Amino acid sequence: MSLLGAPEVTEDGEFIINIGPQHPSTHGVLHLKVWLDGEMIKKVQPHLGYIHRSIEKMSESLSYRNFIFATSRMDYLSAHINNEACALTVEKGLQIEAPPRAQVIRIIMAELTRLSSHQLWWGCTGLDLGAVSPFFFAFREREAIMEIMEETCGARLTQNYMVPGGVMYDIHPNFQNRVKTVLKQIKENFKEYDQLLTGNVIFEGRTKGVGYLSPEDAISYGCTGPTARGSGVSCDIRKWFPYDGYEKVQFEEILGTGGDCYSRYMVRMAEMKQSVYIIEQLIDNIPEGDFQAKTKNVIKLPKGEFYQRVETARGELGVYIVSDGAASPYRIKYRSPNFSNLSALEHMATGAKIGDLVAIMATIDLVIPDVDR
Amino acid sequence: MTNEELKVSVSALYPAITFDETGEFLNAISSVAEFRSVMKTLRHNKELEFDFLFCLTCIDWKTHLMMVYHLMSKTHKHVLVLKVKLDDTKDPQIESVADIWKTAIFHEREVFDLFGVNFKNHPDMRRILLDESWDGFPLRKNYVDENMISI
Amino acid sequence: MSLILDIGFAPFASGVHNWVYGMFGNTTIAMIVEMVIAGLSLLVFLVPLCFFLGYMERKVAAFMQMRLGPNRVGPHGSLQIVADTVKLLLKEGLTPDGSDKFLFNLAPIIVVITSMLVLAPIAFAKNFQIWDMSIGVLYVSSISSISVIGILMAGWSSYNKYSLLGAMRSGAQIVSYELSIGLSLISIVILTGSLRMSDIVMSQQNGWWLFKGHIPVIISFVIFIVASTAEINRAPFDLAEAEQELTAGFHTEYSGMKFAMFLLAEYINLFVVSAIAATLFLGGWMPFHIGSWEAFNHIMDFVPSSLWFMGKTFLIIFIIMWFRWTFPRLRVDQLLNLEWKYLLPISMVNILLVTVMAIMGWHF
Amino acid sequence: MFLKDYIGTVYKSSKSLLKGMKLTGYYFSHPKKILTEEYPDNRATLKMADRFRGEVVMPHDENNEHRCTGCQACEIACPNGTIKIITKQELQPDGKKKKAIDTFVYHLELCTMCNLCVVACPSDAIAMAQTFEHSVYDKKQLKKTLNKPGSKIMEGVE
Amino acid sequence: MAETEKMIFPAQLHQTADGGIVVSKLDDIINWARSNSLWPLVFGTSCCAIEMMSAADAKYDWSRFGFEVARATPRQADLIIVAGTIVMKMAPVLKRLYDQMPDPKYVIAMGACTISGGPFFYNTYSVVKGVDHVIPVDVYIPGCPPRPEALLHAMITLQEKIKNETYFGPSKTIEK
Amino acid sequence: MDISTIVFYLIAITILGSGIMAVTSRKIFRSAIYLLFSLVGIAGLYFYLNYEFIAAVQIVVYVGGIVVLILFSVFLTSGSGEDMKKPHLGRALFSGLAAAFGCGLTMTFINHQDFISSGKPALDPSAENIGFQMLSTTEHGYILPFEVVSMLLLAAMIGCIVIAIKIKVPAHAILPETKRYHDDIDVPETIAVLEHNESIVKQS
Repeated sequence: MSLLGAPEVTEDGEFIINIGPQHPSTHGVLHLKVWLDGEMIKKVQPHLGYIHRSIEKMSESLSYRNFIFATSRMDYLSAHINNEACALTVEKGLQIEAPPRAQVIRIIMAELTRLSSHQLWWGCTGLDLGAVSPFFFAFREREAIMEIMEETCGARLTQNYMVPGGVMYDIHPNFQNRVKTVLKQIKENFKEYDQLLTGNVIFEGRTKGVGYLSPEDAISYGCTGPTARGSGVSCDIRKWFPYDGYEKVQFEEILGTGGDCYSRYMVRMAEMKQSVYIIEQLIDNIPEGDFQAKTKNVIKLPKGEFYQRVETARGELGVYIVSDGAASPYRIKYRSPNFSNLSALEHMATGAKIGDLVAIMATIDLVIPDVDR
Repeated sequence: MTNEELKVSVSALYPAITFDETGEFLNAISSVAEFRSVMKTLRHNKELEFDFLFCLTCIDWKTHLMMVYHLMSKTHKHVLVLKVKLDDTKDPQIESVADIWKTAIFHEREVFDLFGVNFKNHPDMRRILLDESWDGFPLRKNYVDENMISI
Repeated sequence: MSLILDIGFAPFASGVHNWVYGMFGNTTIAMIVEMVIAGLSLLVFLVPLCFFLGYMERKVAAFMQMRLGPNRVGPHGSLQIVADTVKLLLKEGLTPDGSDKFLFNLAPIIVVITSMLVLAPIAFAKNFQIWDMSIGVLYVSSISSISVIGILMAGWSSYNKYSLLGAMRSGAQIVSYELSIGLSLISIVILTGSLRMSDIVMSQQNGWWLFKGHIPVIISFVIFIVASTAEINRAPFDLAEAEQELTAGFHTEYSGMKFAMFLLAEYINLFVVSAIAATLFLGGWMPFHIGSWEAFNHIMDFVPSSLWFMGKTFLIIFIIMWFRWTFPRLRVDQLLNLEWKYLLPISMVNILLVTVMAIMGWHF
Repeated sequence: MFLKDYIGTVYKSSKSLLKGMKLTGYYFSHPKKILTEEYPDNRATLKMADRFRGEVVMPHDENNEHRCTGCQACEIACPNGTIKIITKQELQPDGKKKKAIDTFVYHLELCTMCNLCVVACPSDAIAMAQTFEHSVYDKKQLKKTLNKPGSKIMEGVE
Repeated sequence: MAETEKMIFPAQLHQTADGGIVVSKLDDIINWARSNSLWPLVFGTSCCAIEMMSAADAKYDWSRFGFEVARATPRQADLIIVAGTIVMKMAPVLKRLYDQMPDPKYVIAMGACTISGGPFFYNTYSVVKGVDHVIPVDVYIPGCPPRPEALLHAMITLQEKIKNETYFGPSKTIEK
Repeated sequence: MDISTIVFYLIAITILGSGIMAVTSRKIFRSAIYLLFSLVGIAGLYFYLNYEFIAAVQIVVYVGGIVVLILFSVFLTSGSGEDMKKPHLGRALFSGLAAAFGCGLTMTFINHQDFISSGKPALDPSAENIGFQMLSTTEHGYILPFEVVSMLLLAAMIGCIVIAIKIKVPAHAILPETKRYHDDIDVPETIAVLEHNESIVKQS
C-alpha cells in the first residue's frame, strides 16, 4: 500500500519507497520497491503476484473448449487475441484450419482489439503523465469499438468469441457498416491525438530520451511488441510467423529507432494506423462460407507438444500446450508478453527520476494480470 | 537454417545431444552436466547465435521434471527447443542461464516458484508470484492444497 | 441595479464604519468589532466563492472532455460541492500514528490563514477594499511566501514518504517561482510608481496596463500567469500532489476536515492570484474604455465595478483551469529548468525593457 | 546562434501548448459534442445489443413450459461450475419413468457470461438475457433457480 | 430500487403566511451529503477496472453523480470499488487499505471474481473466494465484467442504502 | 490599559514564548517552526508600528527565505525525525547565563540612555523613500550596508550548498550500468516506418 510509515533511509543515504500494490500509476496491483537518492532512482525491484490467479493450474483440469475463456482475463485488453492464440493451438493439435471466413473475421476482430487496446493505452499514458483529457478522447473511440464488439460477440471486454475451429457465431448484419463508420471516425480523430499529446512540448520533454532500452537489451530481456519495436527490434509475429492469413494482408511493421519512451509512443501511434489499414483491406472482402470448422463435441489432442505464437497488443503471446492424449491439457504455459517486458523495467528506470518511472511504465503498457497470470 | 542443418551443426558440437522432431520445432535433449556449456555455445556460436530466449518453462512428468527452453535466433531466423531432464524431483537443480539471457531472471524465478527447481548461480532466487511463506510448488502434479475446490 | 451596486459598496462600508464607531465610544472596541465584521463578511464571501470555484472546475473539466459533469445534485449539479463539503466535515479525521500531531494539525490551518491574509489589499470594487496599505504588492508577495511553510509542515509531520517527497518538491517549486512572480509584479510597479493597490488601479483609468504597456507588459502578464499557476501548485505544476507519482503528495495522510481545508486553501489561492493578475494587468474594477469613444465608455461605466472585477478575475481563473485540463505534468527537473532557464532570464530582460519604457515614457 | 535557438524554442513550445488548448477550448465551446448518455434517466430507451449476454435465463411459454430435458450438457460445458442441475424421475402417463429437471440452479455470482452453455444446449432451453441491473445487498440472492415453480417440459422436446 | 428521481435537497418547504421555511432532518442532510459525494479509491486489480474506467469516461460519465473525484490515497476516499480478483497475496493489502480509510466507508464488490472467485472459484490455489472474506461488502454486482451501466446501477443502489442510515443509532435495514 | 497596549503585550508574549519554545524544543523541525512564529511576531510588531515595508521585508527575508532554508536543511539531515539529546546541564546553565547577561546589558543601556527628541522631521517610512535611502550614497544612505548584507547572504547560501552536498559514493557502491539517460542523450530522428524485410517472412 501507499502509506508506508516512517521515512526509511539506507546507510548510503538512499530513501526506499514502495510504490504499489495499489497505486494509480502501476496499472493494477504491481509493487515496486524503489531506492531513491533525492528524486533519482538508484534501483527498482518489481514484486509481482498480487493478481496471480493460477490460470495455468486451472487450465489443466478444464477441457480444450473450456480453458479458452480464462485467457480473456489474462490480458483483458487483448482478450480476442488471447482467445485466438488458444484456439489456434488447439487447431494446430487437431491439424485443422479455420475456414477463410472465420480467419478474416478473426483478423478484423484482433485488429479492432489492438486498436481499442492502444487507445486505452494512449489515454492512460496521458493520465499517467498528468494530462486528464486524453483519457476521455481515447475512450470516445474505444467505446465505439466496444459497441461493435458487443453487437457481434455479446460482450464488451471478455468476448469469448473465438472457439477451436473458427468463431462462435457469424458476424452481426450491421457489423461491416459500423466498422466502416468507426474507422472513419478514428482516422479523423488521429489529428486530435497529435494536437493533444504528440507535439506537446511538455509531453516530448517527459518522454524523449527517457527510459532508454538498447536493441541488444531488448532482445536479451525478451521484450516483444511495441516495447521492443520502439528500440528497433523487428519482432512482429504477424510478419515472422503469420497465422490466420496475416500473410495475405498488407501492412508494415513499425520500427522505432530511439529506444526511448517517445519512440515506443510513436510506434504505437503508427501501429494504430496500420491496424486501421488492415481492417480497411478486409472489411469489404469477408469471404462467404462457414464461420466454424466442424469439430468433435469432446476435443482430444494427440499426444505431443504444441506451441503457437501470436502478436497481442503488447507483444508476443506464446501458448504452449503439452498433451498426453486426454481431454484436458497436461500442461499449459502462457508465455505472456508483459512478464518479459516488465523485467526490463529495472534496467530502464535505473538512473531516471520518479516522474520518468511513471512514463516508462506507461509506455511499456503493462497489464498486470498478464504478468501474473 | 533449416531443422536438418541445425541438427547437424549442433550434434557436431555436442554429440551427446539427442533430437526429437515430432513437433513443430526441433527438440534437442541435453544432459544436466553439459547443459550450461551447450547454452553458452548456442548463444555465442556465430552460426547458431540464439539470442532470443522466448519461453522458459518446466513440465512435471511425475517421475521427472523436464526443463524446456524455446530459443530463437533473430539473425538466422531459426528456432530450437532445448530440453533438460531433471531426475531428482525432491530437490531438482540446474545451472542458471540468467547471465546469458536476462529474460531468464524472471522466468527462472517463476519456475522456481511454481515447480521448485533450484537454479544455481541465479542472481536473485526468490519466489516471484507467491508469498515467501507459501508451502509447496503449485504446478507440480502432486501438489495438494486443502483450500482448492475441484469440480 | 448598477447604481445600487456601484454606490452601494463604498457607502455601505463607510456606513458600517461610522455606525460601529458611533455605537462604541471606545475606539479600540470599535476597531475590534469592525475587524470581526470584516472577517465574518470575508468568510461569508469566501465559502460560497469556493463552492462556486469547485463547481466551475468540475464543469469546465467536463465540458472540455465532452461530458456533462455533475448534474444530479441540486439544479444542474450546483449543490455537488455543498454535498462534498458536508461529507468531508462529517468524515472521521485521522491523525496517523507516529506523526507529529501538533504540526500535523497546525499545517492546514496555516495554509488556509495565509491564503486568506493575502485577500486584505485586494480592491473588490470601487472604494471597496479591506486594507489599502501602502505596500500592497509587496505585502502580497511576502505573505504568500509563508504558505510554503504550511506545506513543508504537512509533508514533514505526516510520517509518510510520499508526503515528504511532495513537500520537498513543493518547497523547491514555490521558492523558485516566487522570483519570477516578484519580477513580473515589479514591472507594473515601475510603470505605476507605487506599491499601493488603489494607485495601481487608478493608473489604469485610461487603459489597462496589458494594452497600454505594449509587449513587455504582455510578457510579464504571461510570466505571471505561468508562475502563479506553479506557485499555487496547480496542474501542470502540481508536482507536490502528483497523483500518478506520489498518490496525493503532501496531503496523502490528510482526511476529512483537514483535507477540506487544503482544498479550501487551493481555491482561495486560485482566486487570489487571479484577482491580483486582474488588478495589476487588467485594471481591477476599472471598466473597459476605448480611447475617447465617449458613448461606448459611458455604457461600460454603467456596468458595476464589482462585476468588472469579478469578470476579469474569473476570466483568469478559467485560463488557469484551461491549463489544468489540457497539459501533462512537468517533471521536477523540467519544472526548475522552466523557471531558471526561461522565466527568470526572460523576466529580467523584461524588467529592463519596462524600465526603459517607463523612463522614456513610451507607454500611453 | 544561441539567442535564435532560445527564442525558437520558446516560440515552438508556446505554439505546441496553444495547439492543445485550442482543442480543449473547441470542445468546451461546443456543448453539442457531449457524448454522455444519462444512464438512469434513459432506462426507458436504453436497449442492449441483441446478442448482449447479461445473464442466463430459461424461457417459459404461456403454459409455464420450458424446453429443458435435464441432459446436463450445459453443466458439463460450463467452465466454472455455474450451473447445477438436479434431476428427478418423472412418471409419464404411459407408465414409463423419464428424467426431468427438479431444479435448475444458476449461480449468477460465478457466471462469466461466456455463452458456452447456450451453445452446448441441444434443445435451446436456455438463452442469454439482456438484463444487467443485478446489484444486490446480499450475495445469497444471486443464486437463482431458473425453472419456474410447477413448470413442465414442453411436448415434443427430446 | 426506487425510481431515481433527482433530489435537489433533502428538505420540505413548510408554507407559512409570508413565504415559507425549509424544514429538514439532520439525518437526511447527512445522508444526502454522503450519498451524493462518494469518492472512490483508485483500486482496480484486473478486467473490471477497465469497465470501471469506462464508467468514468465521457459516455457513461459517473461525474454526474459526483463520483469522479477518484482519490489515490485511502485517507480521502469513501468507497472501495473492488474491481477484480483478490488473491491470497493481495488480501492483507486490501484489508490494510480498508482499515486506512476513515469512517464512514463503503465497499462495492464488482464482478464475479470479487463476489465469489467467479471464474477462478474451482481448481485454483491462490484466489480468495469472495472479497467478503476479507472486508465487509455493501453492494454486489455480478457480471464478468459488469457493464459500466451496471456499475452505475450499483452505485445508485449504494446511495439508496446510505440514505437509510442514521447518524446516531443503528441503521435501518432495507430489502433488495 | 488600552487596546494597543494589550496588542503589544500579546505580540511580545508570542515572540518571547515561541522563542523560548524554539530553544527548548527537542525536535529540530518544531524548533524551526517556533522560530517562524517568533519572526512572524516581530513582523507583527512592525505592522503595529505602521512600518509596513519593514514588516513585509521581515516576512520575505526571514520567513520566506531563512526559515525555508532551515527547514530544507532539516529535511536533508538524516535522523532529524528523532528527539535530540538532552543538553548538558553545564551548557544549559552557560546559555542561560549568556542570555541573562545580554538581556541585562541591553536593559542597562536602554535605561541609561536619555532619548532626546531631535528637531529634525521624522523620515517617512514609505516604500519610495526607503528605496531612495537604500541606494543612495549621501547622508543616511545605506548603499554600503546594503551591499555588505547581500555579500553575507551570498556567503550563507554557499554555506548551505556546501552542507547539502553529499560525500561522494565510493565507486564500488555505484550500481553497474547506472546511467542517466534523459539529460544529455541525443535522440535521433525517432520514428521510421521501415519497409519490411521480406526475407524474414517465413515462406508459406
